[in-house]
Amino acid sequence: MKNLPILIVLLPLVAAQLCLVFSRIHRNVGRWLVITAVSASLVMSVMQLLNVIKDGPIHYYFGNYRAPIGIEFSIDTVNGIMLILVCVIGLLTFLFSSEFRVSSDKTIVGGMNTVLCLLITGLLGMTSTGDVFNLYVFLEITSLSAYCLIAMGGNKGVIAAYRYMLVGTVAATLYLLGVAVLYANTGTLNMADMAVLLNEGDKNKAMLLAMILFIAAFGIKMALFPFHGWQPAAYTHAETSARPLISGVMGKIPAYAMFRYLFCVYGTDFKYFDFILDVLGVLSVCAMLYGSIRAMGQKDMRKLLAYSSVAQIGYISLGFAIGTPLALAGAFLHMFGHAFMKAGLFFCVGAIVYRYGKFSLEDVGRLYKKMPITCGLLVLAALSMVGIPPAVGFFSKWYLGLAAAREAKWIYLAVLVISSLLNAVYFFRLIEKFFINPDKGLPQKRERGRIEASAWILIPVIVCFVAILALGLCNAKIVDVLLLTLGEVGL
Amino acid sequence: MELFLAEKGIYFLTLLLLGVGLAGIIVCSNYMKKLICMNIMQVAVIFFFLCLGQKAGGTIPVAMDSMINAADYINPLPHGLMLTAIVVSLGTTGVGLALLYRIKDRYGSIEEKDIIEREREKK
Amino acid sequence: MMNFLALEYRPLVAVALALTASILVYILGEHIHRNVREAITFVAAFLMAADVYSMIPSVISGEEIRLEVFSIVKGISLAFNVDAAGMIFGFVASTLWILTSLYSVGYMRGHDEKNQTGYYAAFAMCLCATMGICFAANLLTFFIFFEVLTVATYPLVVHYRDEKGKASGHKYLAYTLISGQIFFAAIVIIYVFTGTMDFVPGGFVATDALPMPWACVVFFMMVGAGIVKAGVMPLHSWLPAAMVAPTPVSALLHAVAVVKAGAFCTLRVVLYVFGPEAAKACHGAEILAWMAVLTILISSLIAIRKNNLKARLAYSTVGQLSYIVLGICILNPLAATGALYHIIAHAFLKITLFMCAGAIFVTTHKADITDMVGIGRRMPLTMLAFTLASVGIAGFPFFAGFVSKANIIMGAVEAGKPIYAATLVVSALLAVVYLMPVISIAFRRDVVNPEFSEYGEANWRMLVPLLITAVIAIVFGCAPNLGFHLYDIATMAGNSIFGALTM
Amino acid sequence: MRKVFSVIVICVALIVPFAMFEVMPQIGDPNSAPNSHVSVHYIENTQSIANSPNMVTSVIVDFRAFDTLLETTVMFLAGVCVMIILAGVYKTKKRVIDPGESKMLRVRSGEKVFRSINKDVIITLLQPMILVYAVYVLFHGEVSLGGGFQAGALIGTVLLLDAMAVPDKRNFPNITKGTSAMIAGIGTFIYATAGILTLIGGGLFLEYEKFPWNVPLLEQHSIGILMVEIGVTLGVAGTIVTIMNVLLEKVKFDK
Repeated sequence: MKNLPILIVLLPLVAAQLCLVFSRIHRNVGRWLVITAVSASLVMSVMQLLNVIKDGPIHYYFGNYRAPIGIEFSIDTVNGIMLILVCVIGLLTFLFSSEFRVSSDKTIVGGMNTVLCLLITGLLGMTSTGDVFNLYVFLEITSLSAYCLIAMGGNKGVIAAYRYMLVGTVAATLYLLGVAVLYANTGTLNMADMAVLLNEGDKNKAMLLAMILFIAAFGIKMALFPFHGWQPAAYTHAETSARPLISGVMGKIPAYAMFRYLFCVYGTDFKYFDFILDVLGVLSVCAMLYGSIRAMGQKDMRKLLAYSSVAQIGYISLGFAIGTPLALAGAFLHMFGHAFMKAGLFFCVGAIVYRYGKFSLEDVGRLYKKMPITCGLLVLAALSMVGIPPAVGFFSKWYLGLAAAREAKWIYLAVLVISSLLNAVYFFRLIEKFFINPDKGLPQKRERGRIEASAWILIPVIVCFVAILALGLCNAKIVDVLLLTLGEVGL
Repeated sequence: MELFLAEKGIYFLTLLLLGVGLAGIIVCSNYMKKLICMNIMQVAVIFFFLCLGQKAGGTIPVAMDSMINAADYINPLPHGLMLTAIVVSLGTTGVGLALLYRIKDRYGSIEEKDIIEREREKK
Repeated sequence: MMNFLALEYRPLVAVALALTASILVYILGEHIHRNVREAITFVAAFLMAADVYSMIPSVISGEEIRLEVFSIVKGISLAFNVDAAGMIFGFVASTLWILTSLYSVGYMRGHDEKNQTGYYAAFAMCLCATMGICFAANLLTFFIFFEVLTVATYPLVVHYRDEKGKASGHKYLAYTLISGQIFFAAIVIIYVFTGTMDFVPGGFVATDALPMPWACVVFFMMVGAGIVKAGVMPLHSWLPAAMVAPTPVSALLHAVAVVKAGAFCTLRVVLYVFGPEAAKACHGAEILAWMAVLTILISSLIAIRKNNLKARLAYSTVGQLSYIVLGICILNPLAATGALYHIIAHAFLKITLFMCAGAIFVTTHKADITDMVGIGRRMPLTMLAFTLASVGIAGFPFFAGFVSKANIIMGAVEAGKPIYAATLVVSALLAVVYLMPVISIAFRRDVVNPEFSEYGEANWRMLVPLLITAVIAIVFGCAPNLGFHLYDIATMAGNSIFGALTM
Repeated sequence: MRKVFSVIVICVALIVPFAMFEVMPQIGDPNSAPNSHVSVHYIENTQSIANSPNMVTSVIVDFRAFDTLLETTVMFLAGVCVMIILAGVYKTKKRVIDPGESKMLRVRSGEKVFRSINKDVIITLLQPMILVYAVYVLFHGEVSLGGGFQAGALIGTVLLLDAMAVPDKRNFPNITKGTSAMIAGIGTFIYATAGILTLIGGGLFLEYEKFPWNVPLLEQHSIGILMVEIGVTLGVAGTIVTIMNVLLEKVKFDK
């Protein structure tokens, strides 16, 4: 039991390392190996979360070297839930991807599974680590595998991946520079230890400098306005079967890391804390408006969803910018919710591509007759994005709005309202295209199967559907669990 | 001034390098040059980090029986970390080069304006 | 083991029944025979009506039916509370669901409509949301179902999936979503300032809870959602635009669920959230009353000019709904009673009118009033019901409309606002002006349209519901308390709101 | 002009805050924060705990060994990525060496371009030496400078020389790219195994003292470090060979 934190990360890692070997035997052996590993991680992360709720945060020391000497994993309720989220979406993506044959599979069998599994490993590691440099290494694992998965989406994907690689490396470099500044002032790499040392003596200026670097770095990685330039092309052209994971979770974990620095390492004693929060607030307000406005003009489903992600990331950072425990809980709830919404929407896009090979919004008229389940999820996820109860999107907005109102930040409340109306414009346009536009009589690329697509495609769709509703209806429980940790940080 | 340079000067040299790399990524229109600038930037940060390992009067961090004081050896931690960072930057560069190969193969050029033009043509 | 038939679970059961019906119809719809599909709707409708009726005795005896299902957000539960006002709306909605379903079957089959599965599913969903609105115990629960209603109505509005439907769908969404989101912001603000959300008869917002100009702003942010749905001018224009939908949908929009939900929302906000004192102190009620007065007059005048029967009825709805709003804003127990009773009266009368219009349209494919010359001869029963309902809308004695209007007028006089009373009287006359020509044209003897000779009376599935509603309208006019003690309940609601105040 | 200007702007924007805020410690100050907190522990305990006089080695493969596991994984991942990214390219039309051109070269300078005594014989002689050195670096890295990365790079170099210098004559068995990527994966797995064994032994991850065999504690550390180094070596060598193989496929040398 005491080894749960490492096992959650280790199993996908080992599975990825061995995937190529087992794929030699048969393609499916490697695939089932990684699927088993990720499922096991999922089970263990659930167990771990229960432990954390019962006994408080877990600290895991590698090699039994105590905190500042060795590397530490620290699990609290927030990242306990995030681990589950990553595992679930990762698992669904694996199931989903099994129906898609990628072109590289001829050259290297199981290569895509390896990379996808390493992406999951990186995300899990970034979530659970309590060491600043370890975070960097996990960040790079995540980035590298993401570059690869984006590049797999064809020629435009390669360009998008290259541009993302340049920007992403700048982000990693800036992060490293920030770490250098903090290390120069504290001499430690452990987050908890750093939090203690930073509060001794006057280090506010160094901290401010490092925080600006971190905001730029994580801003790029999470595609926060104005650092989002790489994101729409990358989400659009990524490999179809990997896109749900990339769009659903990859942007969230850097956001979590930013939260970690802002609230756990720095804390409210930091002299320029309010200033940083205001900066974040301005950025997120811009993101929410800009992303929504840009999304309105898109004709390609994938681009529309990508720009909508820019806006939705704004909601998350808005929660950080408000800074009260309730707002943070709202931000994290939105993170979980949005992961399922966006991943779900991309599962839908994938299912449509699987059967018809089309991305354009003009082609999808009356598709609901042929793919009712997929379109059901599409509608639910879209409504959730707009913030219609009882989907989860409404409740995260409720917490954000409530926290903003309690802090008397009326502008944030107004922007929340405006942004969700802008969301409504393009999401109802999307729904309209599916339900109202005349049938274009698309030629089928693949047969419909017994239901409407194969089970591996439908399972993720159904799970996302249930998850959006369940997260919405059980949000009070989740927020309670989140507040166990968040109640101690924040304003 | 001299004292300042001796105490802090090296930081600014590395930062200068970082700035050159960053500016190169932004202004260069050739993708290969961008990649090179990216590398320059990574190396600059590695140098920056290594500055922190310096210790006056320290020697290389291989323990000798004659010296047991911590003050006698330079700080090994930045070196260890930067080994990792170097390998990571190596991996990134490798992937970047592979991507460039693909771009060149597909578009016949790695100049940004050519690629944008080609993309526009296809539409 | 929980006893799901226990009294406190009944509001939940009502919601769940409609929800289940909706889901079943959506999932199974295409795979089962249409008779089975419609049977699902009927079973749910009857069970729901029985469920709602069974709660009436306990409401009359003043017993509290309260259920906290679970904590929907931190600190607030998804809670149901059956009170007198909710009961009235619930009664109307659940009763009319049965009749509208029957009518829908006739209309949809008679007209050979497409997308019937989606239609029935969305219809049941609307009813689910309406039940939630009726019995919601706090603002958040109310808002959740309110938004569900907004969304569930959209597929009905765009039922025909053509350009016109799309345009009116856009209009509908623009009005309701914007007002809904503003409502959301207002709920947040109210919660921050008062710390509670539970509806209390007489309101829970203290007069000095918010600084002065802002109190009025928040009041209108909240009421906005209600008056958009209720079609108070200048926010009414989606309602006539939504006329492109099939007639049963119009019936649903106008009589059963949507506009009534708007009026009910206004009621809840003015009397159960702000309360008479705060509403008066921030001048919100007064402004709103004047808006209602203007709406009543202007919409009646517009209705006279409309040649399309459904459009004329739509503007009539805009006017009639403002009676309710006006009745609420007079802030007087009598007027509130009248407003509540008008929900019932208008529902039965207007649904009769719409069903008649639909029956005419399905049978003869005529939508314009000028084309209907002599139609009364061919469809005597339909036109008889139409005549009765028109008379009722105009507020003649012995019709349901009279009871409510008389109450509102008496309330206005008692509150010292004779202008409001005068408005109601004038508007009743205007109603005569815009509805009587229809009847006189229909029964004209001189020119008989030769086309009509081939049509007979409407399909029985359409005819029966509209006759039933017409009869019910008369019954409730003659004996408001018959059977369900609805008038008593309305009075109870009015007294509870203002009684809490005087004590 | 624009370029120079932007370089200046960015450099100033980077340097000024560092200069103004006085955020960095003096270079070489023995009492500065990075030199006094955890690093002292690493320096003083490198022999007593990690049983390795090379402090950098003990930091990367013992105190902070988990970082290095991931670092090796990054190498492996980079290899797989390169392979996947280049897998889409089937056309070898635009190859580096134009066949016509090299044919002319061949005519000009004798019989066969690559067949010369320097390349053929000297490289054959050099390869075993480099390999021996690689093995030395691998096993000695624990106590002095060197280690798994260097050893892996050397082994990779040997295979690189073998493939590049005389394409049609290989001194080593030909490793296909699938196999080499597999080897890289297995290498990283060996590293991970060191951790898994300690888990089996009832310790925490990479807690070398808890290996499930019974030897003195300090020896346990040595075994752990060695195991890790072997894993790293295989990982790095595998990755280098993978990338080489992938690239070789895209280029047609003339025989």
